[in-house]
Amino acid sequence: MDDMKDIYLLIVLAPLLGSAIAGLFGKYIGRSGAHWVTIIGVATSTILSLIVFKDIVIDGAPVFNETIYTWMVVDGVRFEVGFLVDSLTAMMMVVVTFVSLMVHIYTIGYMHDDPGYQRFFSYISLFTFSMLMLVMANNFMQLFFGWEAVGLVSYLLIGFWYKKPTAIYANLKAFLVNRVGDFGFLLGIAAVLMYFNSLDYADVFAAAPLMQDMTMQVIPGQDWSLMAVIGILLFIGAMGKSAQVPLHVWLPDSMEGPTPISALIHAATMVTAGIFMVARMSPLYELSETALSVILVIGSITALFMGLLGIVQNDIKRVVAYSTLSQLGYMVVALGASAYAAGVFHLMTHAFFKALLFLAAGSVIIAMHHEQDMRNMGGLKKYMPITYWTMLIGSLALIGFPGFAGFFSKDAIIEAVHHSEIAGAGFAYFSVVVGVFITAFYSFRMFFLVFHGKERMDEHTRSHIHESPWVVTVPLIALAIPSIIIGAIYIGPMLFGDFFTGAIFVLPEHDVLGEIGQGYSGWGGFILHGMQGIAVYLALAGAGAAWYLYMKRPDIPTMFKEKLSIVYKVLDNKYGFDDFNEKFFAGGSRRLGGALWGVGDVKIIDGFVVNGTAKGVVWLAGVLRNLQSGFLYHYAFAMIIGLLLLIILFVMTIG
Amino acid sequence: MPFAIPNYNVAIPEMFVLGMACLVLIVDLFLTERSRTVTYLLSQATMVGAAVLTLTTYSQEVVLAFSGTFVRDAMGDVLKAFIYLSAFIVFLYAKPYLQARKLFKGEFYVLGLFGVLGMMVLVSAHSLLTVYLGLELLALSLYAMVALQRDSIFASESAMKYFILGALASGMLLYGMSMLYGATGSLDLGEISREVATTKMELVMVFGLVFIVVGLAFKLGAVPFHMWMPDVYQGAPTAVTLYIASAPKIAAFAMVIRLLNDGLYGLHMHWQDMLVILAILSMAVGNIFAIAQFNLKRMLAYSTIAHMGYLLLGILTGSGDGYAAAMFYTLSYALMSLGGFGMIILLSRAGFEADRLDDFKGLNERSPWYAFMMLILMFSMAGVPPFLGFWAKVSVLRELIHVDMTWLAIVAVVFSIIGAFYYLRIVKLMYFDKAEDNSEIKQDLDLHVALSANSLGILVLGIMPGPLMALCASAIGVM
Amino acid sequence: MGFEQFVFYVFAGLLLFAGAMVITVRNPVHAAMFLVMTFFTSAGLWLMLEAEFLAITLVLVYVGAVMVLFLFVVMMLDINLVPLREGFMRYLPVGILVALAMIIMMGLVVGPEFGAHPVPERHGPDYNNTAELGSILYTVYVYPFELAAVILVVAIIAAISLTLRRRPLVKHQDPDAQIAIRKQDRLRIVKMDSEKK
Amino acid sequence: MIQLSDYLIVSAILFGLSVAGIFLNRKNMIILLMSIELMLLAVNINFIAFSYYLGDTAGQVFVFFILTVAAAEAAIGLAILVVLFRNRRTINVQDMDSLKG
Amino acid sequence: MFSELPLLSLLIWTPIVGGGLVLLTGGDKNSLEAKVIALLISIVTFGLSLPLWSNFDATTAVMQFPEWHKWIEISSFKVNYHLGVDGISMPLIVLTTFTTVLVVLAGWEVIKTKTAQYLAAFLIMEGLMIGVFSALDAMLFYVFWEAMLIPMFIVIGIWGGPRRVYATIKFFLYTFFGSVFMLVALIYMFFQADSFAILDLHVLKLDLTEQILIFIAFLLAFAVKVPMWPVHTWLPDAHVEAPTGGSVILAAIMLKLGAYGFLRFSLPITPDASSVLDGMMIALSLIAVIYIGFVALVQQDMKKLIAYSSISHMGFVTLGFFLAFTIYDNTGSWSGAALGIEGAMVQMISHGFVSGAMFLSVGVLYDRLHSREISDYGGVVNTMPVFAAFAILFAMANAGLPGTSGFVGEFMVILSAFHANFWYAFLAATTLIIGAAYTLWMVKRVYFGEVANDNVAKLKDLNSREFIILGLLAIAVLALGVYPAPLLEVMGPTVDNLLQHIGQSKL
Repeated sequence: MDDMKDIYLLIVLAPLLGSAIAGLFGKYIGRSGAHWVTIIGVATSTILSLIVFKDIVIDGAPVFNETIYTWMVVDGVRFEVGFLVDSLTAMMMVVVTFVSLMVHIYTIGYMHDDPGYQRFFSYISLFTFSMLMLVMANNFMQLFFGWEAVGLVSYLLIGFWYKKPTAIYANLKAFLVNRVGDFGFLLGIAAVLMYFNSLDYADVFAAAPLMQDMTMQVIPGQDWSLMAVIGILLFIGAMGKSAQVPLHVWLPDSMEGPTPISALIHAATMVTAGIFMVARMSPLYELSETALSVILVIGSITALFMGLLGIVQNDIKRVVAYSTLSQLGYMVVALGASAYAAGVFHLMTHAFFKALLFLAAGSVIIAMHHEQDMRNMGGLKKYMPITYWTMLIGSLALIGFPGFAGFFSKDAIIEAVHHSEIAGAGFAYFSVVVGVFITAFYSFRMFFLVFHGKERMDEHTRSHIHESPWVVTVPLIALAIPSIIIGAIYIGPMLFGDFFTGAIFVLPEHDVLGEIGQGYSGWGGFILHGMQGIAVYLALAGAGAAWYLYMKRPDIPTMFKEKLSIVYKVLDNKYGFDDFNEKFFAGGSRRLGGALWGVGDVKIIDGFVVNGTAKGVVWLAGVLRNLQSGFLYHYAFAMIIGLLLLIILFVMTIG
Repeated sequence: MPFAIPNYNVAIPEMFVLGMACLVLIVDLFLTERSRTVTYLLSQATMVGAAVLTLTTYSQEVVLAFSGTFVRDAMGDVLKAFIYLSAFIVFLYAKPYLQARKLFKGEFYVLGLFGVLGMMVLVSAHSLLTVYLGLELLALSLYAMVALQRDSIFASESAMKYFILGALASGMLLYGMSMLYGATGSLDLGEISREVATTKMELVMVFGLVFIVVGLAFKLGAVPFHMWMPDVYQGAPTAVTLYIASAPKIAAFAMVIRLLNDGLYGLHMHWQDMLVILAILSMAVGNIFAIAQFNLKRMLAYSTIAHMGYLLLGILTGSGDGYAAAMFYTLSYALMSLGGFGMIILLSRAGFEADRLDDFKGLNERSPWYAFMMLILMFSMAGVPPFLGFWAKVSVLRELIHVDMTWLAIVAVVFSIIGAFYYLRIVKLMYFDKAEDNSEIKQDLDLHVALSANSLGILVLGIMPGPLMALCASAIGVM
Repeated sequence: MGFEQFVFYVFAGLLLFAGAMVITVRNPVHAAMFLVMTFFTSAGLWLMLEAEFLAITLVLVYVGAVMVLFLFVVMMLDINLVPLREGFMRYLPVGILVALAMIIMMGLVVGPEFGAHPVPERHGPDYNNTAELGSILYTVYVYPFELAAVILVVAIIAAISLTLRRRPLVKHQDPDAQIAIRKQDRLRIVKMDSEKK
Repeated sequence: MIQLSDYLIVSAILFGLSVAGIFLNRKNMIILLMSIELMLLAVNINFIAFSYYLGDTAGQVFVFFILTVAAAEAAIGLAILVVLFRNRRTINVQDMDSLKG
Repeated sequence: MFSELPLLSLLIWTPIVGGGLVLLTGGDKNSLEAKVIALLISIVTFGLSLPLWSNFDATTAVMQFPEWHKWIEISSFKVNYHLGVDGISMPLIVLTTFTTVLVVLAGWEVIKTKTAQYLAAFLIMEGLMIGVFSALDAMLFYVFWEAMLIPMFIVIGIWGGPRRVYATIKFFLYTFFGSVFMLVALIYMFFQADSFAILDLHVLKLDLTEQILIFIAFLLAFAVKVPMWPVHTWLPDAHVEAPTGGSVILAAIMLKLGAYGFLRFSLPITPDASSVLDGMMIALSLIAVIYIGFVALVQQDMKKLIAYSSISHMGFVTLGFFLAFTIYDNTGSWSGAALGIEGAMVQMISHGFVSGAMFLSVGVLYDRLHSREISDYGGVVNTMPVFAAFAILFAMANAGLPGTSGFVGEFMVILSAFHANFWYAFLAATTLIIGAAYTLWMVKRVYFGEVANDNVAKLKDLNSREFIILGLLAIAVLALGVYPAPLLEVMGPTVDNLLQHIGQSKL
């Protein structure tokens, strides 16, 4: 096993090393040096990850769970850094490293002219390291480390173009909203530590069933199930990272970062950390239906309502971003329905096709000279065939066109929810089904607006449009392939097989996938079964509606916009979350801070108590000094009266 | 009545000082202005000689002489030694000041020496009579010294105030003594002490005690009998202020111990309460009034009042350790006060008194060394370690707590916080402000050396306060 | 009331009357005269207490010397008396109040405590107060006696050094001092901000 | 018979008078000095009365010294008064307030 | 070889004597010799502190490197020169020597007037601070404790900003106010124990009333120093007006003295009072964390912001100290208590690095533009990329990002707080949000964005001296964040011993 340990270390450290070299010595190694060193690092990780994947998943090697070093030992608790590599981890590693590698390559083209070239490579390699630390963690502390580290890189990358006011606003927002999630997450970890006295996954999972009936009092006098509390607290973390309502507000804004980042971090990997985490914690979540219900409801709200917002977006990246939000909602719904495997499966397929969509959108953006407004595009099909086709593949995968990767995962989720009996499942089912139509509608709205119809860009831009260079198109193609096939390949083992055995734990009474699995007969059968459901038709209807409304009758959307201006406004304002946060939280904090400072510190403590005392003494001194009048007789009086008072005081007390 | 030859030996230092004072008086008559230094040197020689005479015959033994009107004991000897030291320093510091103001006359030294004699008498007094005479000898010398600068309105005004109030105070003291005499039938402190323990006339005793305490309070400058101090400190020529502020406080301490402990310990419970009142008032008034001052001499006067409050804290405990602490406080105070007024003299020159606070502005730029010396003095007075003043405060607080008067200790520290403010202000002026006056500091070398030694002594004693504390303890006899 | 008591009350009454006059009369010369009267009457009281020597000393020293000194100063200083009486009536109530309080407190203490003190036998005619005083003054109290001498010396020195004026009314130059003077002794350069208008 | 307390009360009243004198003659330095003489006289009466009634000569000795010292004191006091008068041309206490605060 | 040397004495007196030497060079202008001597002395002192760590026996809680000499001895008063360190004080001493080296370097080109005095003040202060940490005699402790105020008073007053006089007098009186009551308490205990030895005081029996009064006396002293709400208002003023070096020492070391006092005095001497009053302490700590966090948010002055952030972070320290009793009351075991105390101690060390680094960063900017107003900056990263990288690292550490030292302590304290009460942890954890908000908002306004004005456009990036200073701190911040185990190893036995001690009632 020792050699495996070295391999894992290498997987993690190779990108870190690349990042450090590119970051610290970027000036000396130059641009190509920077991309080479980081790509080599990530490529190493990717290859090794694939080997690990083969080892664990295909060859069935035993689960690796070992400590690398002891971070600290306090109070009898060991805080360690170590790796837990099982099938779930292996899958995540592959996804992370592969997408990351693609993004690295793609970046060479996308960031070609950017002055922060080396810095960018350093960041994304650092991200890869952080994400690997997150997924490979075998304990909560390290999980939290990775959790925050990816947040940091995300912060740095969203604000990569630090001169752009919107970018530095967005990165601050992203960090803070994520911190709200981390706040819950940390409390969850604290709860785990307190009740399990360990932060090691293995210890905690082993002890969890014994704790099922334990309660704790968050509000004095109210006994709450411990598992529900822990589950919800941890899930708050997931809500932040995986952008679930109401902590989703940062994700659309994060599109201010360069496109490869959107692909890598804000679509494929980091945002799915929450999904991964819940799946990883399945032994805990299974013990609390309350927590699962919460997850289910939050997920379905996100899936439905965030999708709706995609319809009114004009920025190509924002459309994709809202679709990401919505898809994350799907995954969370799956988790809530105890179909962890379905959630993770969707995570994987989504990683590929969403990365593909982003990179393709990026490719469009390059061609359009960093113009992102779809209203100024159109008819790009003939200029950029590769981008066109890969984008089409991505879109089909996204809407769940039968046979494409997204179809399998999404349909599995819909089925799972349908079977679920957890409170809120009905609403969730409604949401995910309606969501399918919406997804298809906005995806193809984007697709048609960009690639078909009138060419709405200005002459200058049009004259320069051409297909992107190979460093861009190769990753597109490389991602398009799994977007098509990966679903069919892995639906069997992952959802109904024993792929996740030992990694994901489901109680028999929650085992919706098991129920579905009883009728499972290969991926072909799944397609056929899917064709009998309503979802596929809704997806086709959505795509058709998009074609009709934006290609055939573009006047109808405009009319809608006018007639239903209230609805439009609500959607345009993203339900008012941003305004509310800006006014209530940001503004409120500032006002509160100002009041505490101005009134509490400056006026009361300093002004009244501290300086007041000092001033009082000085004033007193100034007044009293007049007693020392300079007149001799006053002095004599003072003595005589002093004498008299002393006599009265002391002689009286005796007499 | 048979006439026994008194034991003159124990009073040799007193006789020496008296003889030398007369000698100086006569020699001075024959000196011209230029050779006045001889007077100065003779005076200093007197102090050195007296110190030698006192210290070579130092013993822990208590000897009564002159029919019990005179006592010589360890405490007295130590206090006398410090009185000589203080006077020596005063004479040294005063010289350039007096020279610059045409006050460099024999009278200053003669009166100064007689004043020292008065203090010695007071320190060694063992009878109400000798207490009174010592007090008057000292007081009369001081009145005259304050008025010595005859052409100064301030000096004569302050001398007048000092005189009238002093006379009033001694009248009160005498009334108290008469009551004590009436109640005990003796003037001898030892006898009184025995009588106090047995007498039934407690009322008369306490009645007399009140007057005695008033007299003592006046001498120490405790509130509300302090009002002469600011005016006299400010009005008197700085050289005289220097004198008044140092050695006489040591003598006053001795007087308090002689009267209250040696004579009236039986009434401890009563005088303790009186001293508590005086101490609290002194600390309050001294510290608060000092804040409002712009004249350094006046500020130091108020600071002295506050210091006397702390000093009383040690005495009022009524324990040997408490007296030792108070004695330590007194000696520390004397050293600090010498340094403080010495600094004023250092910065003064003919026609210019550096006694406004503003005169210390930017001293750090003019002379970092003396700014540092003054800083030591100020922090020491504020009671900040590692300077001597800190240990002085600690000592009295310690003894207060020792006799379960922690509440009073807390009152004391609260006032010390207020006190720290005005000492800090001096440091602020020296270090943080720009100088108004950039003239070079020109003084004789001996003044420079002595002042530096004075301040550094406070630092050294602050780091090593043990020996001085032990000396005080052994002098009081509580080792 | 025996003769002795009569004499006592006369002396005491006069003493207090004179004392009261000292502090209330307008003219300091009169006050001094009343002070002389208090000395005489108290000397009388002292005689009743067999302190003959002190009684005589009081008259000789105080009336003969100290009061003369007082009068001398009063005359010499040529003081304008009117402003010195201002506020007399205004402070009369306070003064009386304080004095009364003081007297009552004192009376409360000394009255009962010493009210029943045994009266000693009178000494016979061969009793010599002066001799008795003298014998202990020069033996038991020799040290205080010497001190008193020193105090008188100090008083002399002080009085002379304070009041003696060499060559009064004659203006003279002191070339020594004039030559020795330096600029900085007389001149102090003060920096001032230019005035803003 | 004349009691000890009679003398003491006379002395007390005299003391009280001297205190009143200080209150009343707030401006006249000379009378202030005289008041103090009165106070000393009160003290002296005390001492002599005690001395007589206790049959102890020490009290008289004390008075002897008080008389001596008081004379010396008066001399110095008057000398200071003269100096003051020369400087200010007045002995009004009210004018003597250049030192205050 | 080091075991024979009186290491602690050397550590105390080398800088003090050295400070005197520097003073004697009298370098009034930008004197090179004063600077070189001062740097050498600070490095030597730092070197001397290393054997303290390497020869430290981390398996025991007894005082190590002990020194004992009679100092003052009279019948009613016995004070000894008694030194020694344990796992609590030793790291703080090393932190002190380390920071002083940086501070000497930080003033190198900046302090142009009275350089010698400036450097001497810092060296003397260093010695005194080490004295505080190593004193085992309460009176000796007090002497060092108070004496330290003097050089700081001078430093702020002479080399400080425009309101320096107000700030420095406020600083002095505030802290003086706090400590005098401690003096009374110490003397009181002396008469109970007939000793000033801190270890004797630890085992001194006191009844509850005495304990509470003594606790309050200590509280006044230490709370002012830490500073805890509501006696914190001296700190922002002092920091803002102090020169960079002063701010660094103030934040990095002086604040720790108060916290150290709680561990050395309050908890072990008055365990029952601590147990009774811990609710108040926790409340004050949480107020510090949250209230001050919000206050920091609205600051326009960078130094003030960091100062408030320091107060907020120190709230974690006091929170960690006083959780133990609640944990015991609520769970019936001491499990989790050590986590809090050690977390608080790690927080102290970490805050030493981080706040020091942040003040140095502000100093770097201040030296160039002579402004600390956030609004005078903007887009600094454009002109000073290297510096900005450091600044962002330190900001992240300040926001408690894992991997940096700032995380470790906060993490441990929050974990421990959860043991005590959910809401303690909840409120403490809000710092995750507020702390990030005020720190990163400042980063956004100062470093990011377009170059705000011509002044910013003219900024020059770090010179090598600044680079070394910040680099050293960056290494420290990261090292402690990635591998805190050695530090905790050193503290472990001492803290266990402390907990065992405070677990036994004195009543």
